[in-house]
Amino acid sequence: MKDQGMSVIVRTITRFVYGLIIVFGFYVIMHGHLTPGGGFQGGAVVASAFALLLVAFGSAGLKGRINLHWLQSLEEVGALAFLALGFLGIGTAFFYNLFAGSGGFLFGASVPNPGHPNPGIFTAGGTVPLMNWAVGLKVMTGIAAVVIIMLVGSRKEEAE
Amino acid sequence: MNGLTSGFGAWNPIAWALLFVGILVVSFIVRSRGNKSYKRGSGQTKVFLSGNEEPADADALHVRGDHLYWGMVDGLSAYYRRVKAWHTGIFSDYVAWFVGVLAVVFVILVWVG
Amino acid sequence: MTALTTHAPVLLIAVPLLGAFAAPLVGKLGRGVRNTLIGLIVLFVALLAALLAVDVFGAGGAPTVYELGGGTFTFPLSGGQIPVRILFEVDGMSAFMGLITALIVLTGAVFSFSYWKERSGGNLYFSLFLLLTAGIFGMQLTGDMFNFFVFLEITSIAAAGLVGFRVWLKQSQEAGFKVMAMYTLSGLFVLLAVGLLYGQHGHLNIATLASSITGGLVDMIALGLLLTGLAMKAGAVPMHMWAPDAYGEAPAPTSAVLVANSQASLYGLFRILFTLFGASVSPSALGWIVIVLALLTIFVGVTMALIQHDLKRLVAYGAVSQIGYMMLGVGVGLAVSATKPGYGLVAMQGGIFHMLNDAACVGLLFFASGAVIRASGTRDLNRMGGLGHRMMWTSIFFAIGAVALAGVPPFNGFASKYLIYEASFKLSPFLAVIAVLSSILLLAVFVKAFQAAFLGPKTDATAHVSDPSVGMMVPMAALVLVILVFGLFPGFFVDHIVTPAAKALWLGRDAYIGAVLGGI
Amino acid sequence: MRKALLFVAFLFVSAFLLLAASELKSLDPQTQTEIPRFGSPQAVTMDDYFIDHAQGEIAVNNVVTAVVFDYRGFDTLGEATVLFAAVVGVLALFRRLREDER
Amino acid sequence: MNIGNLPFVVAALLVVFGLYTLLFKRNLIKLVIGITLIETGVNLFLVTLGYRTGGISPIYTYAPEAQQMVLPTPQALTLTSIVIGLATTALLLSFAVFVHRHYGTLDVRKVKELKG
Repeated sequence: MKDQGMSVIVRTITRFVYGLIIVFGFYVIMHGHLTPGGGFQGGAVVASAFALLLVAFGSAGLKGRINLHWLQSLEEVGALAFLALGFLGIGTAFFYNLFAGSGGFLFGASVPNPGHPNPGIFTAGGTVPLMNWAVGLKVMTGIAAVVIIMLVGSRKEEAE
Repeated sequence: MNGLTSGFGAWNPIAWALLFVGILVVSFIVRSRGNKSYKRGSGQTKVFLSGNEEPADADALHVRGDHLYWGMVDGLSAYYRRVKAWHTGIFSDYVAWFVGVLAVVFVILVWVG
Repeated sequence: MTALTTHAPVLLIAVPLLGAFAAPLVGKLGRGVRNTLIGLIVLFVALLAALLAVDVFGAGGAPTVYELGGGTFTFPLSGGQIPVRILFEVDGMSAFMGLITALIVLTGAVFSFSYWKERSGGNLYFSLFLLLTAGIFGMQLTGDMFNFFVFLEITSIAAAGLVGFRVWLKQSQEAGFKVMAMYTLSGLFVLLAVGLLYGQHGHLNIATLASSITGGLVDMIALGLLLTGLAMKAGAVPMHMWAPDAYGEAPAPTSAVLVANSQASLYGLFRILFTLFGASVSPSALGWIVIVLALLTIFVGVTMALIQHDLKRLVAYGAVSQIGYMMLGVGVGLAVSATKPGYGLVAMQGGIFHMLNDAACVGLLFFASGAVIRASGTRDLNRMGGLGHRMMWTSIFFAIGAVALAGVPPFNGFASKYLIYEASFKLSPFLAVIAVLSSILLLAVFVKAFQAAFLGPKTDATAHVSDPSVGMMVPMAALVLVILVFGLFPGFFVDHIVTPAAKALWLGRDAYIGAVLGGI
Repeated sequence: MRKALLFVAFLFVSAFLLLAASELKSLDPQTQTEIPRFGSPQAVTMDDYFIDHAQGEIAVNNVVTAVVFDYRGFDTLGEATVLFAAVVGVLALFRRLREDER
Repeated sequence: MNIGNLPFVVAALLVVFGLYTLLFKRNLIKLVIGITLIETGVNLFLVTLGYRTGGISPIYTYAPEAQQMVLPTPQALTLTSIVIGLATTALLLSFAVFVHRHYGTLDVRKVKELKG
């Protein structure tokens, strides 16, 4: 049977919601070093938007809209970026946090009177926010790719 | 240098190889002094299969895999029946053996320590 | 060069990861580019392992510490401090295992280039191959329990993906499911044990844990979980049933790497028994548990191999039985490690030397059987025959690997088994009897395989077969060379690399802890 | 018979696991007596180091993120590797085969 | 067996249930569910280890002053092991799909080509 997705109500609501889910996921990734969350959690949230699209519109409705090769390549790019961030500090040791507290332009700010609460400095943390972005990209594309492959593959099996 | 000493015995592969070569040389000498008066193609070089004729087709000459050692496997059939009963390819049994060993190890360790 | 040596432990893991992440992207540029990249990476990894071994064995196998993201502390720590970051701790045993893995991975990758030429999904195959490599190296080099679990899971997933890679064979899918489930089970129990140890002692570093473990009930149960889980991942009878499925159904070059994976989990088991719990549990009890598992593994493995009629499955059961010899040697050493007599060290030398010999011989046998199966188109020994006429070199290689693995002098298998026989005889003659008898049975097994596959008259069924291409012959020839060198000069290698490894495991517990915590 | 033995072994394992989970102890700082570990962990030097030094060393407010991405960043690399391996494995299983492989 | 550690015991109970599912259920999908049960129990056990009575989450952004925080390490370990569990579950389910494609059944007693 061709998988046409779910009813009009679900599809209409999905059209409204999935953008918001993606935006929220990016927010979680972006503020991973200040608020609860981080790359993995935000990436999972964004991937859940893909899964919602898949459930609502079905694999047939989504055909041609999501390019699996692009997802796979983006995931490898995210993994390579994470590894490169690890290699940045090889002068001292692997995974040495090069930018933290260095005062540089790249998240180099440091926290005033550490050990005490503060409103949160967005430009602090060194390589941690960058790693958040790399892992977030990797996780969102990876989970989305897994979900899409498994659904489409099993559909194909039923069709055969 | 190239030998092994375990404190009770010793093993030197180079010496072993030299001995092996020596034995080969002696055997060749013995062979060369043998009787040279037999003729190829005659009955003297015919394959002797306990009096039977040598089968014509080539496949009959080859002992297939499971036919080798069939007697030994048959003699050990009691053991093999038990051991084969373990190796049901069912995944649940794999986990069952794991849990059994885990229980035994737990009992031994808690009893010891 | 010194910088390379300093960072060798982490580069051994990071470089294969780089290759694994990049392989699917680079593969879009063509097979030649991809193979060049993979070959360079594997060569570099082998070079790094050699450098690390030279460095560590030059220092007599003393442990060296590498702090990931370091700069916080200098090691050994002064009093009161504790390690907070992930530490790599490399001593003689780790460097020795790294050598084994480098040998198998190098030959396996070169073999894969030709083996996987006319198959689909080569990029993904080599990506998984390098992921498995990185996981094995990580298990051998890390000094942190949770990090060990993470690498255990990496090897599990990559190995299962490789076992089930030939999706058009139904048995490979069944084997993939079984292997994945069993590996995941062992990994989860190891994680549960790590959680118990963390909850009791508040640390994850092996040295810190070893200094604070007292041997209470919780520690004992964590030890049981670790012991059983790692013994299953190493393929010890009666938890071995996944092993023949995995070795037999995986593509030929990866079967050898799977054996290296089992040896890595065996290394983890030894590290836990000797270093982590060496002082808190009576070693004789642990040693006899390992010895009993080893005897079962040796005997059941070899007797099951005798009745197989699938070539790769037969070799796989042979590999399972060889795992038992390593466990026997090290188990004898562990059982007597309270009062350290001379033959304990001999037993350790035998068991550890046999890891290297077994890796070379079993790798050679898997490669040769893969070539035979590829050429003859069948895996059933009952339908083979007469291949030796047209596959002369493959048959010679197979014969050399078989007699070496069965422990026929003057090959390397005998050199290590000789030490195991002598030392286990000193502990109890029964052990030596079982070991010798199983070696004879193993020789019988390979005589059966060789006779059924290679001997026999020329038939027109074997008219089209021929020796494999050069790309497959070169790794086999290299392993034959390794076997001959280790067989003819065992004393040299035992003195220079095996004894430091054995001593690092057998006597080096205080040094291992002291390298992190200072003289405590 | 085998099933009964299996069930006994299963009960043993379950009992030992539950016992181990319930036997986690820690010492009461005031009265040096053994109390259940839940709610009052004892060996917390490593975690207190993270809580005290995360802001100073890594300038990150979220201590868990500091641990995940800096102090134990290599675990995170391994975790990303595991996910990558799973994706590659699933892609390999569902890949399109060549004609001669069907 | 002291009642103060009840949360640990409950987490271990989840592991026991998962083990039971692995041992006595016959459907491959149910076996995967059992494995995920064990994994959930282990994660719960890990994250329960980090609790301090009255502790707040270890985040300094707008945190109340001078309030003790729960241990951060178990949360990091749990985060790692959750993602690992996701990966293993995905691969196991894919293998289950292919076993069903080849064998036409999900009964573990019928998936035994590799015996002996």
